[in-house]
Amino acid sequence: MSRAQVQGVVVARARVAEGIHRLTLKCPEVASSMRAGQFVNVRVRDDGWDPLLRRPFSVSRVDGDRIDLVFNVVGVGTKAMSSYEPGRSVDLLGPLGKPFAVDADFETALLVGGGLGVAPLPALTDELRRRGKSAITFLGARSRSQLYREHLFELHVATDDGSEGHHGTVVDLLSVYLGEHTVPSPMIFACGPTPMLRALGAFAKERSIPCELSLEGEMACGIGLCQGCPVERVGGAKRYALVCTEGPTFRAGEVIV
Amino acid sequence: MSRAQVQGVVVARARVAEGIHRLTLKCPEVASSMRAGQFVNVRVRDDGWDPLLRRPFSVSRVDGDRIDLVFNVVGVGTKAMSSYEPGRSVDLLGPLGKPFAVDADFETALLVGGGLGVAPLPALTDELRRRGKSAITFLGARSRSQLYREHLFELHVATDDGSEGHHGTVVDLLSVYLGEHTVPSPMIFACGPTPMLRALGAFAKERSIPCELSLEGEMACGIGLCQGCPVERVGGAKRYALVCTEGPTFRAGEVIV
Amino acid sequence: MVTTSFCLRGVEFANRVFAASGTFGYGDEVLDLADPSRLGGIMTKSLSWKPRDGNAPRRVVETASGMLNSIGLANIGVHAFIETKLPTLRTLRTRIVANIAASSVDEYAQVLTLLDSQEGVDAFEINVSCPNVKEGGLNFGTNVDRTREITRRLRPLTQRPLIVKLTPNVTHISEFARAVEAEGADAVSLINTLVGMAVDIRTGRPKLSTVTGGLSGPAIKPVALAKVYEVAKAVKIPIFGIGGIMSAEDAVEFLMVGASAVEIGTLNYIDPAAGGRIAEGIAAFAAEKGLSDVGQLVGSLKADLSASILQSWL
Amino acid sequence: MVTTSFCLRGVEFANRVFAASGTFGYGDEVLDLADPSRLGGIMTKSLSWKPRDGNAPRRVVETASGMLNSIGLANIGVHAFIETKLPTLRTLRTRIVANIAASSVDEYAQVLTLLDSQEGVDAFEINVSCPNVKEGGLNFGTNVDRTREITRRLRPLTQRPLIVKLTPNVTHISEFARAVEAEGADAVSLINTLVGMAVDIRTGRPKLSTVTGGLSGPAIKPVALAKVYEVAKAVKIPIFGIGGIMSAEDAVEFLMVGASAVEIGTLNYIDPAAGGRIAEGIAAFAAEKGLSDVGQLVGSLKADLSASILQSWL
Ligand SMILES: Cc1cc2nc3c(=O)[nH]c(=O)nc-3n(C[C@H](O)[C@H](O)[C@H](O)COP(=O)(O)OP(=O)(O)OC[C@H]3O[C@@H](n4cnc5c(N)ncnc54)[C@H](O)[C@@H]3O)c2cc1C
Ligand SMILES: Cc1cc2nc3c(=O)[nH]c(=O)nc-3n(C[C@H](O)[C@H](O)[C@H](O)COP(=O)(O)OP(=O)(O)OC[C@H]3O[C@@H](n4cnc5c(N)ncnc54)[C@H](O)[C@@H]3O)c2cc1C
Ligand SMILES: Cc1cc2nc3c(=O)[nH]c(=O)nc-3n(C[C@H](O)[C@H](O)[C@H](O)COP(=O)(O)O)c2cc1C
Ligand SMILES: Cc1cc2nc3c(=O)[nH]c(=O)nc-3n(C[C@H](O)[C@H](O)[C@H](O)COP(=O)(O)O)c2cc1C
Ligand code: FES
Ligand code: FES
Repeated sequence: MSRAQVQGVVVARARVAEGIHRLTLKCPEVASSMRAGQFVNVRVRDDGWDPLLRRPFSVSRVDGDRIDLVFNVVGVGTKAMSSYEPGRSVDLLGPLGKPFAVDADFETALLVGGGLGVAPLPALTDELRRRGKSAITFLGARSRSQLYREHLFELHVATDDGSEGHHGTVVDLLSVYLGEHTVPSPMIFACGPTPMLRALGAFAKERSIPCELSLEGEMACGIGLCQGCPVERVGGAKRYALVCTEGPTFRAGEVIV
Repeated sequence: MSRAQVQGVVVARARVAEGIHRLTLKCPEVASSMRAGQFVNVRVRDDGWDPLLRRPFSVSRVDGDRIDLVFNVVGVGTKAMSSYEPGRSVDLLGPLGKPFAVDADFETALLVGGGLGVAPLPALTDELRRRGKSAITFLGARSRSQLYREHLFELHVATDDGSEGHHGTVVDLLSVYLGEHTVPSPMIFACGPTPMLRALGAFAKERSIPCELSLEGEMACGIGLCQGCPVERVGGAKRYALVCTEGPTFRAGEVIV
Repeated sequence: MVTTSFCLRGVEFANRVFAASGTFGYGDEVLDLADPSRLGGIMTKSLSWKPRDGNAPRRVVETASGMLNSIGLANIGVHAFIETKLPTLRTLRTRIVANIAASSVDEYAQVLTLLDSQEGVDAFEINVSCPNVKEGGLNFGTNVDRTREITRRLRPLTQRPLIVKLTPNVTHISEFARAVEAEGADAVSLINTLVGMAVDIRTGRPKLSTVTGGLSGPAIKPVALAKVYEVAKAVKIPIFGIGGIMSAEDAVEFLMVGASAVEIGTLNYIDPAAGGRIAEGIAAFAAEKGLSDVGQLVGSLKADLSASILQSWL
Repeated sequence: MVTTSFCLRGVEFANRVFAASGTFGYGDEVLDLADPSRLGGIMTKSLSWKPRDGNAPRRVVETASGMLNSIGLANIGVHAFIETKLPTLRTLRTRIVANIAASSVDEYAQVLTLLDSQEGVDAFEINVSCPNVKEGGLNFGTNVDRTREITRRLRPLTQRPLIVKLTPNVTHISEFARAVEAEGADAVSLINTLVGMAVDIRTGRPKLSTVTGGLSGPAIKPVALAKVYEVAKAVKIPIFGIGGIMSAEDAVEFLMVGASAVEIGTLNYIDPAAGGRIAEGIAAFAAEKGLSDVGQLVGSLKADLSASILQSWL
C-alpha cells in the first residue's frame, strides 16, 4: 500500500447503466499497488476553488495499468466527471484506505452491493479468484435499469420495484439464498447505503457470519489529516475510528454504522 | 438596444492567432439587436461559484443570427471559454453598453485597435460600410503572430517587434499615415490597452480629430447595478461615469483614461 | 396555494424575497431584465443627504466565490432620488424600502424625515455601516451605543417599518440586535459585507483604492447563516437574512435558521432575474413539504441549541 | 540565492511556510506524500492535557470555496503525543511547533510545561479559540482579558518562542494582538476559522452536529488578509498569516500586508505537498523581484493607510 499523488489519464468514459458512469483511467501507480476496497481521492477540477475538496471513489477494477471508477451523478463533482474526455489528466491521491480482508479465514465470499455499492466488487471478485476463493454476488438496485453487473460472477439480483430478480432488498435476497443453500465457511463483504449496511450487520451477527462493511462518509482529506470522517467504535479505548485510514472497510460489530 | 439574458449556443471555436480564440455563438436575440461597440457579459461556467462574476466581451462581428467573440486566454474564465465545445449553451447578458457613434458627423473612420482591442472592429467596419462610410484600420500587436485581421479593410499594421508592418506603436503608425495622406473629415474609433488609448486621446486632441475610445475596466455586473466600473469625467456635475452603461465608448476628452 | 406574503408593522409584502441594497441600483435600472413585481420589495442603493461621488477606482475585485467592493456609497443623494427615481418606483408593483446611509446621526434623521414625507416609500432600512465623522470616521455599526443612538433617534420620526441593517464585523452581533430591538426597530437585516482585502502582488499595492473593502457572495454564506442564527436566538423581531444567497435552497436555509425574509445581493449582478425565481422556488419547497405558508419555514430548524459551537470547541 | 530562513527568539526556521494546526495531523501522517523538510515548520494538531474524542459526526461540510469543520479538537492528548509522535517528529528535518488547546488557564500551563521539558518541540502556538469551562464555555479568544491572562501565565513558563493564535471572530483583532504583545508573546498567528454554519434543508437540521463550525479555505482569504493588515499596523511582533492560502501568490499577498510567515491550512487536504511548493514559489518570486531575502517582502505593501475602509465608507 503505497499512497501517492499521481496523474491519471482518461482512457474511456461510458454510461454503463441508467445514471451510472464508468471512467477508465490509465494510472500505473495506483493500478500496480491498489487492493480491493481501497479508494482514490479525485480532484474533480483544476480551475477555480468551487468545489473545493477532492471526491472519494472506490477503485472498481484494475486491468493492467488501468483502473475503473464507477459512479452516479449526484452533484457538481460527479457531474464534471461525467463529461471528462479521453486524454484529460486527472489528479488522484491513492490508493487510500484499508482493503477488504481477502486473506481472512473463509472459503466462500458473499459479496453484497447496494446501489453504487457495487463499485468495489469487481476488484474484490478478481482478488478472490486469484486466491482460489469462491465468490457469490448479491446486488440490490432500485430497478433493473440501474444495475451495473460487469465483471461479477454467480450473480443474484434484487430490485426494489421487482423489475428483475428478487422483489425486495438485497439483504432479504441473501437471507433467502442462505436458507436454500449451504455455503461452506462464508464471509460477507458489503458496500452500499447505510441502512443496508446496518441491516446486513444485524443479519450477519444473528447468523454468526463474519462480515466486513465498506462505509462511506463525508471526507475533507481522505488521508488522515483532518479528523473529519469519524465512525463510532464499539468499545475500545478510542471512541471514534477514521473512515479514511482505519476504514473504509470495518468488521461489522467493530463500529456503529 | 434591447438587453436580455439569453442562451447562446456554441457553433464554432477556432484559434485565430497566437493565443487568440474566436467563439461563434448562435444567438439571434443579440445578433439582431446589437450594434458595434456593445458587449455581452458571459457566464463562463454554470457549475460552482468560482469564478463568480460574468466576463465581458465585445461582440466582434455579427453574421446572420451568429455572433463572434474574440479573446485571449488571460485567466480562469477565458481558459474555460477556450475549450467550449460546439453545442454547448452559454448564458449571456447583452447587448450591453453604448455603441460606437457611427452616425456622428464624419466621412472617414480611422479604426485603431491595440492587441485584443481589435475585437469590436469587424462589427464596426460592417456598420460603417452599410452606411457608406469609409474605414481605414490600424492594428497594433506585439508580434505578427498575434494579429487577428479578419473582416477588416484597408489594413495597416504596427508590431512592437517589427515582425510585420510599422516597427513601433499603432499611434505612431497612425501619425505617420496622417502625415502622408489627406483624410477627409476623419474620426478615430479606438479600442485597446489603456496606455494606447491615453496616447491616442492626446494625439487626437493635438490634431483636433474627433475620437471615440472604447474602455475596459473591472465590472461586477455590466448592467449598471453595482457602481463598480467608474471612469473619471472631465468636468460636469458628476465626477464619475459608469463604463458599463455610459460607455464603454466615450469621446476622448470626456473622461480621464 | 402556499401563502407567500407577510406583514411588517402593517405593511404587507407579497413575498419574502428582496433585492439587497446596492445590488439592484435604485430599482429602475434593470426593468428590462427583471420583473420587480416578483419580489417582496427592493432595498434601494443607500441614500445620503447630498450626492456622493463614491470612491476612486478600483472598486470591485473578484475573490474565490466572492467579491470585494469599495463603492463608497456612491449615490445621487436623497433629493435627486425623490425627483428622478421615486416617480418610476411608485409605478412598480413591488414595495420600495429606502436604505439610508449617513455620516452623522443628524444626517440619518434628515434623510429619513424627508423620505417619510414622500409617497411610494414603504419602509426604511438603516445602513449603520457608515463612518461617524464626529468620531474620526469610526464605523457606527461596530459600536453598540452608536447603533442604539441611531435607532432611538429615528424610531419616533416614522410610522413606517424601520429595519436596522447590522454589520457582521463585530464579536457578538446579537448585542446589536438586542439594542435596536429595545429601541423599537421593527426588524433587523444582516449581514452587510465582511471586511476584506486583496493585493496585486505585481504592483505591491492593494487592489482596491481604499485598501480594504466589503466581501460578499457565496463565500460568506456560512458566516451569514451563523450570524442570523445567533440573532434569531436573541431577539423576537423579524430578521432579513442576507449573505451569499444564490438559490431557493440557500434562501430556505436562512428561513430555517430564523430569518423571516431574505435579501438577494451579489447574485443580482450575475442573474438580475434570480430574485423572482428564488421566491417561486421557496414557495415550491414549502408546497412540497405540505406547508400552507412559507412563514412556517421560519425558525423551523431542528437543532440542539446547546451544542452550538459558540459554546463548544472548534 | 535568496535567503528564505528567519529567526524567532533565536530559533531559526528554514523558510516562512508552515503547516497550520489541525490540517497536517501531528506531522507524521503524510510522510509518504509530503516532505516536511521543505517547510519552515509544522504546527501540530491542538494538544490538550487529556485525549479528546472530538465532536460527534458530521464534522465537515463543503461550502463555496470553503469548508466548515467541527472536529472538536479531537486529539490523543499531550502524553500520547510525547510517547508516540514526538520520537518520529524529532527525526524530521523541520521545526515542530506544538499547538496547545485547553479549557482552563491551568490546563494551558500544564500542557505547555510538560512539552517544554521535552526535546524536539521548537516553539509553541497557543490556540485561544477554546471554551473556558469557568465561564460556562465562553470562548477565551473572543475576550481580550482572558487572552491576555493566558499569555501572561504562559510567558514565564518557557524560553521557547510563544506564538498566540488569534480568532477573527472579534470586532478589533488588533486589540488582542496588542494585549498579547504587551505580555511578551513572540508572535501572533491569525486567522483561526470564522464561525459559520450550513443547513440540510431536506432534514431541517444543521449539517454539523454542533450547529456551527469553523469556516476555512479560499473563501476566507480576503478576510484573513484584512485582519493581518489590521494587526500589522498595530504591533511590532511578527505575524504568522493564515487563511485560504492556495498558492505562492496568495502567500506573497500575506507577506506584503505584513505577515512574517504563513501557515497553509485547508490546502493540505487537497494537496498535502503544496506547502513545500509554495515555499519555493515565494523564493522564486522574491528572486524575480531582485530581492536577496524573502523577508524584504514582509510589509512591503505600498498603501495609503488612511484610505483603509476601516475609516471610510463601504
Ligand atoms: C470511501 C468512499 C468511496 C466511495 N466510492 C464511490 C463509488 O465508487 N462510486 C460512487 O458513485 N460514489 C462513491 N462514493 C461517494 C462519492 O464520493 C460521492 O458521491 C461524491 O463525493 C459526490 O460528489 P459530488 O460533487 O457529485 O456531490 P456533492 O455536490 O458533493 O454532494 C451531493 C450529495 O451527495 C452527498 N455526498 C457528498 N459527498 C459524499 C460522500 N463522500 N459520501 C456520501 N454522500 C456524499 C452530499 O451530502 C449531497 O447530498 C464514495 C465515498 C467514499 C467516502
Ligand atoms: C467592455 C469590455 C469588453 C471587453 N472585450 C474583450 C474582448 O473582446 N476580448 C478580450 O479578450 N477581452 C475583452 N475584455 C477583457 C475581458 O473581459 C477579460 O480579459 C476577461 O474578463 C478576463 O477573464 P479571465 O477569467 O480569463 O481572467 P481573470 O482571471 O479574471 O483575470 C486575469 C487578469 O485579467 C485582468 N482582468 C480581469 N477582468 C478584466 C477586465 N474586465 N478588464 C481588464 N482586465 C481584466 C485581471 O485583473 C487579471 O490580471 C473586455 C472587457 C470589457 C470591460
Ligand atoms: C457592490 C455592492 C454595493 C453595496 N452597497 C450597499 C449599500 O449601498 N448599502 C447597504 O446597506 N449595503 C450595500 N451592500 C451590501 C449588500 O446589500 C449585502 O448586504 C451584501 O452584499 C451581502 O449579501 P450578498 O452576499 O448576497 O451580496 C453592497 C454590496 C455590494 C456587493
Ligand atoms: C479541519 C480543521 C481542523 C482544525 N483544527 C485546528 C486545531 O486543532 N487548532 C488550531 O489552532 N487550528 C485549527 N484549525 C484552523 C487552521 O489551523 C487555520 O487557522 C484555518 O483553517 C484557516 O486557514 P486555511 O483557510 O488555510 O485552512 C483547523 C482547521 C480545519 C479546517
Ligand atoms: S477524511 Fe480527513 S481524516 Fe479522514
Ligand atoms: S459593472 Fe456594475 S455598474 Fe458597471
